[in-house]
Amino acid sequence: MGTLIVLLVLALFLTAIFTGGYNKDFLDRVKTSKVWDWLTTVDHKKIAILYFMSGFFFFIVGGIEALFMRLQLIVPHNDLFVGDTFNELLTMHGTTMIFLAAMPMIFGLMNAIVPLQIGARDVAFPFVNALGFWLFFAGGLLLNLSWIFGGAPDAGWTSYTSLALNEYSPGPGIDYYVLGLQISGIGTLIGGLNFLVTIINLRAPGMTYLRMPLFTWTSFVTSALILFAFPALTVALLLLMFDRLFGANFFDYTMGGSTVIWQHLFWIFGHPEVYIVILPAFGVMSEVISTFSKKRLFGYTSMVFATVLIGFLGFMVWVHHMFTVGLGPVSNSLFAVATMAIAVPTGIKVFNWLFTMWGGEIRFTTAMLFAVGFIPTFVMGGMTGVMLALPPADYQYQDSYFVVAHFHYVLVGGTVFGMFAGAYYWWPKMFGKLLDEKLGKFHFWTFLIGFHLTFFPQHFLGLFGMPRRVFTYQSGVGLETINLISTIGVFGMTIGTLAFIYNIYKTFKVEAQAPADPWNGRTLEWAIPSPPPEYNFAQLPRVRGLDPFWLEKQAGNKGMTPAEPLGSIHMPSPSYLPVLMSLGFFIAGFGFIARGNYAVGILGLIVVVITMFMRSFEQDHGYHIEPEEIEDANKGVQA
Amino acid sequence: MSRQRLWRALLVFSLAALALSGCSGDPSLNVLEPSGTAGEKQLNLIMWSFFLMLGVFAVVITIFVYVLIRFRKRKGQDRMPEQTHGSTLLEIVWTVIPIVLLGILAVPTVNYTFELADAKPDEDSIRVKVTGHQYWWEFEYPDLGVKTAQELYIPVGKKVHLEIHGKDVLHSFWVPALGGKTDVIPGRVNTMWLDAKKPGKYQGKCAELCGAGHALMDFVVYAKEPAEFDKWVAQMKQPAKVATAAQKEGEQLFLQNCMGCHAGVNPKLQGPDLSKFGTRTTIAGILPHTEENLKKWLKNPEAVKPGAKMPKIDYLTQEELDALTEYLMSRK
Amino acid sequence: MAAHTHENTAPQNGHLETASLDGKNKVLGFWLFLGAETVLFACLFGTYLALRNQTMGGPTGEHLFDLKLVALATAILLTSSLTSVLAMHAMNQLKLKTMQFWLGVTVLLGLGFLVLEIYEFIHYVHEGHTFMSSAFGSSFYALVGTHGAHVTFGIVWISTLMLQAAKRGITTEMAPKLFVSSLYWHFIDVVWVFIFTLVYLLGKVG
Amino acid sequence: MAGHNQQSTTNQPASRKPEGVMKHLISFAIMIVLTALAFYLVATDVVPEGWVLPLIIIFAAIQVFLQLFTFMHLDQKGSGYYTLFIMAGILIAVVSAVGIILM
Ligand code: HEA
Ligand code: HEA
Ligand code: HEC
Ligand code: CUA
Ligand SMILES: [Cu+2]
Repeated sequence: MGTLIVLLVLALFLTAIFTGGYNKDFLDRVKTSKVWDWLTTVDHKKIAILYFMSGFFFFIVGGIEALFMRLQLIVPHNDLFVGDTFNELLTMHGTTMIFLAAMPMIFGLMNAIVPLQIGARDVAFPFVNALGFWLFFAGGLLLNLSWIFGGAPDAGWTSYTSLALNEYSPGPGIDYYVLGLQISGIGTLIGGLNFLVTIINLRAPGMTYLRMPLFTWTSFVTSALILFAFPALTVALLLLMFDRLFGANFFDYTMGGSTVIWQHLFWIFGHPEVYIVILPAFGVMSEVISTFSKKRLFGYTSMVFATVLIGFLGFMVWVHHMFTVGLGPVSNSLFAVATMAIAVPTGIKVFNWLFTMWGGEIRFTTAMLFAVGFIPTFVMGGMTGVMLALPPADYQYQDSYFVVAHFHYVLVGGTVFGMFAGAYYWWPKMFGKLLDEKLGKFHFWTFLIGFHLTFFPQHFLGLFGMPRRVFTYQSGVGLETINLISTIGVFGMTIGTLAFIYNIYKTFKVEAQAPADPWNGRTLEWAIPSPPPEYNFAQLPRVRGLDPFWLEKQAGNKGMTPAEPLGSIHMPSPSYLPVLMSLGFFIAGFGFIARGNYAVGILGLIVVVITMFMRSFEQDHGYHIEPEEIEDANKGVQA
Repeated sequence: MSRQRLWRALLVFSLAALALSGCSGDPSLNVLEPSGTAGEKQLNLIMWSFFLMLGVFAVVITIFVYVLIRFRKRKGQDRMPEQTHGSTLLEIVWTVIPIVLLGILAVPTVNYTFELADAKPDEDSIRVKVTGHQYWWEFEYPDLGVKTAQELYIPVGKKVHLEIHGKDVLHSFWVPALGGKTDVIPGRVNTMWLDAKKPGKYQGKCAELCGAGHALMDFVVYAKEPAEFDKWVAQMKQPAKVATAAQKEGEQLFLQNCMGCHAGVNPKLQGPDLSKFGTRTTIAGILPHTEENLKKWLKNPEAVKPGAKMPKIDYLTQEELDALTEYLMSRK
Repeated sequence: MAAHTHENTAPQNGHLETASLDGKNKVLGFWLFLGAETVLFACLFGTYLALRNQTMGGPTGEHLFDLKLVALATAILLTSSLTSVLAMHAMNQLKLKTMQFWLGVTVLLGLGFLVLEIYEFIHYVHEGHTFMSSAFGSSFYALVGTHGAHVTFGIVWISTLMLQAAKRGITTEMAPKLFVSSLYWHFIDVVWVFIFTLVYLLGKVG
Repeated sequence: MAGHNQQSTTNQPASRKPEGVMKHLISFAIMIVLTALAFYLVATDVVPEGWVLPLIIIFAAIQVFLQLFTFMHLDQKGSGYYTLFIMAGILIAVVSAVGIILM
């Protein structure tokens, strides 16, 4: 009750300030400040930066957790982080990397680029876009607060029951997992929905489906996967919350529950999730490889169909994570064959990339290096994936370091390389500055070598009998050297990442603005200034084919032909409601985690409901930018 | 060029890693050196798929290297590459060949999957009921009337039929050198079979995250010649005698302090059966079986195995502890 | 296309809800959301059907379920689906009063359904069938309760929109909101069709 | 997904006549009949036991179809995307639910 009163007083106080009842000057200063601008923005380009930067921040957090784990495993019988502490590290590492690093970085690139690539002025639901980001951020914050308040979750990123039930994990750790992921999951879901509608409804005239750049295509399929996969996670987390907080019995076998249902629900979500994080990376690769080979993408149509097929098959294979559960030879065989089938469309993509480079004129910029490094690395990860898909063999690999090696080859060698490639490629578009190429190449080489040094040996750890999720291992059975090498490799990745951080820092201090089209690009985003004006396109472009900007350049035109006369442009107004609503969810989550004091939780929900009503009754017609303003701002640069 | 040097360095590094790891690995814990039929079948499939993958990888990497060298932009060059759309023939090739390869791979996969699932015990197979607990293993031979923990004895050459039970959280039963793993699932009975072709000591592991002590939830499989196995069974059925005075005192202490858990009275607080503890070679599956280690364990189990569900026995006097240890070690 | 979101000219006839780009976006977005909801409910159905025999000695579905009550609830909800469609019909003909009337009826029927459901739950709890009594109990209340929560949300939502419509009339801005809420209401009915089939009727079949 | 003509939803002028209330009334009547029939089958023994479940599931499916295509207007032109996504959702939903139930 005490907490409630304090919070209420605080809330009243803040209301007083923000309605101007307390000090009007202060309010004005707040409203014109940069911080307020970023908190209330609904501009997809700013939201992109928020997403990407917080994703990268969490990547460092997750990386430090990984570093700690590898330090514990550097020698056998080490005692740096043992028992539950190690389990907390590995759980938070996996959860942070997947949900708070990989996905937000992907959303960052999607937000920055997709509207530009389809020739749109914004996303379909700018407000929802902002809400999606703030929900993700609130959830991520909540999850990481667990380190300070009561201990982090420690049942693995898969959080299998019954270990994750109260009886075996009595602390609040798993509650943070459940509520943190639930909140950020809602954010992700509405984000994906937003992109689907954007891509379907807001394409510029002439931008047919088979003219969409591959990054847009992969974003589209990824969004569809999000749409259909996240509800399964929502349900799983909901049921686990019921079990933990409200005494339900879904997963408690002594009351008739079943732990296997958790596994089903988790993997019905979890397998599509891994394609959610890889497909946009495929998209980045397609753009980068085509641009820096100076060639049209080889087999564009089959690339599109392969993407759709991967997305579709992704829903039919979840049981390959459960081969050792004992579901019987029939389902194991069926799901094994379905899993193997995914190698075919993926192979189509790989060969198309290779043949895009064939006959091209390859420039090894940093972005291209990451794309080129990606190919063999990802293929190795995919190959081990196919090996894992064979149930009898998987009885050996399952839950061993072989699996750890597999998924880091695809997640780091695939997704992270993809995000880095995308970062170097689109940095000028996002920030208006070019990243330093020398530092970039240093980043690439240290990261690549460190990566292989870390994870290649781990295949052997698995084959030599080292289970995953262990904080120590026996000495004298041939595991020491390999673990040592593996740990040494992490320093390569750390140095590489530090170089990237330094590169960002250095770039922000550089004066020179990036040109609109620094790479001789092919797609629409390069037809407008770097960074683009808030309305993106002064006049919507008319698209005449695949690689529209390239086509115009080849035809000798300076830029895109406009599809409409210069006119007044409608813009959505900024809103503080997304932050407020997310704050409500955050408070609610926190309240429910602090058991026995549901008052705070309910207060949070009340905030959510109030903001929802405010939004519903709000009549926001945005504002307009008039042609004169556009011409002033846009002198010389044509849209 | 520094780029070339880096490439070479990368190559050397990975080869070194390969060589270093290739020559290690221990037969007691090695998937690549199986000593049982199930493990051999699995290794077969692993090698099969590995070489297939290696072949595909070789193709990819050959094209890859060729393309990177041949088509890189040279100094001063400014060529306009032909903007090809694709090639239907090539695309069909790299769709159909993988389908064929995967089809070929699918056949042994499905076969083995069914073979390994065929876990019905036959005439002379040994049946064992395995139960995974946080963080120890219980083995019961229902046909032989023997019950033990942490150490699974099996006769060489006979099919061992395992019935896998769980009570608390998920675990996974894994003996890398004998065959793959099967999950321990509370409220569900799983089955698997394995055999050992050579006598020896094989290390077993818990392969599913089960809490703080998961990393140390080890067990040992002893494969014995059938005669020796029978001897072991006979010994296990023979009740141990209490001979010396110290042992008597130890027995008393044991009855007072330990029976609650170690006699299987309380299903929620269950510890391993210790009635033949003297025959063991490990303590709690991880420490060598010495008096010193036993004392270390008793004084603070959590220090040995994080999360262990046994309380500290640190309230005994030195004599009492000696007596208790002697008693336990005499249970042969 | 993107530039003309603020146009406010209603078409003479046809579909008001997709007359503006904003409206098109909303309707499409909402359909996508319903796709997600389908998967969500499927997971709850799967869980319920997998656990429905785990009564742990408590009362079974066959013992508990009262088909008469369920039939009544079903009739009410089905009818509300019809009235909701009639409201949309009125909306597209710009008949504010008629629309408000049918929306009001929809809300009342929804309330009636909720009352029945609450009555039913109270009855079950007396019989010893609770959220905590067994896996059957948990999965039953999770599924039927989630549906009930959707009904509740729908009632609040539609009432809010009636309020807004009363103030603002039927505009291109209101139309998609109203239309989408009616989609939501139909969807709730679709889910209920499966609930009465796979929970109540199947419970009786055994 | 790629097979759909994008023109259909993006540029669809809203130019259809408002459809008759009649259609809705008819499909409502069918729904009521199907529901009643389902309850009737379960409450009595008119059909053999093994048939009841498949039958009532078929009835439910028809009702869903009616809701989607009349009440929710999927029968109208320009509903391609809605149908596509809801059908994809249903497909994934069925696969997942059946997976959970059977395994
Ligand atoms: C980006 C993420 C990502 C991606 C893309 C993949 C891709 C694949 N994964 Fe992976 N996987 C994970 C992330 C990912 N995985 C994670 C995180 C886990 C562990 C989760 C956990 O337990 O914590 C996991 C676990 C996992 C398992 C369970 C292992 C176990 O726990 O026992 C399996 C089993 O089948 C599997 C298989 C596959 C397959 C077949 C592919 C395929 O899609 C790969 C296809 C690609 C290729 C095959 C290469 C290119 C193709 C060619 C060059 C054509 C020619 C090829 C052939 C003819 C073979 N993965
Ligand atoms: C996208 C996902 C992703 C990414 C990028 C990574 C990246 C890394 N992971 Fe990953 N990992 C997972 C997803 C990911 N992981 C998942 C899902 C699991 C399973 C979890 C589970 O079992 O539940 C897992 C598990 C896992 C394990 C197994 C744990 C176990 O089973 O016991 C290990 C062990 O080596 C490991 C190591 C690493 C390393 C070394 C990196 C490196 O690539 C990280 C490189 C980054 C850095 C090194 C950061 C650099 C830091 C700085 C520059 C800051 C320096 C500043 C200061 C020190 C102040 N990870
Ligand atoms: C509260 C229950 C409990 C009590 C009391 C208890 N134990 Fe234990 N004991 C356990 C459990 C559980 C284990 C298994 C621990 C593990 O390996 O994780 C165990 C393991 C052991 C082991 C190692 C067994 C093996 O199979 O290698 C020994 C020896 C042992 N206990 C001796 C004792 C003695 C002696 C006492 C009394 C003085 C005692 N225990 C009291 C629960 C208990
Ligand atoms: Cu038992 Cu891990
Ligand atoms: Cu998978």
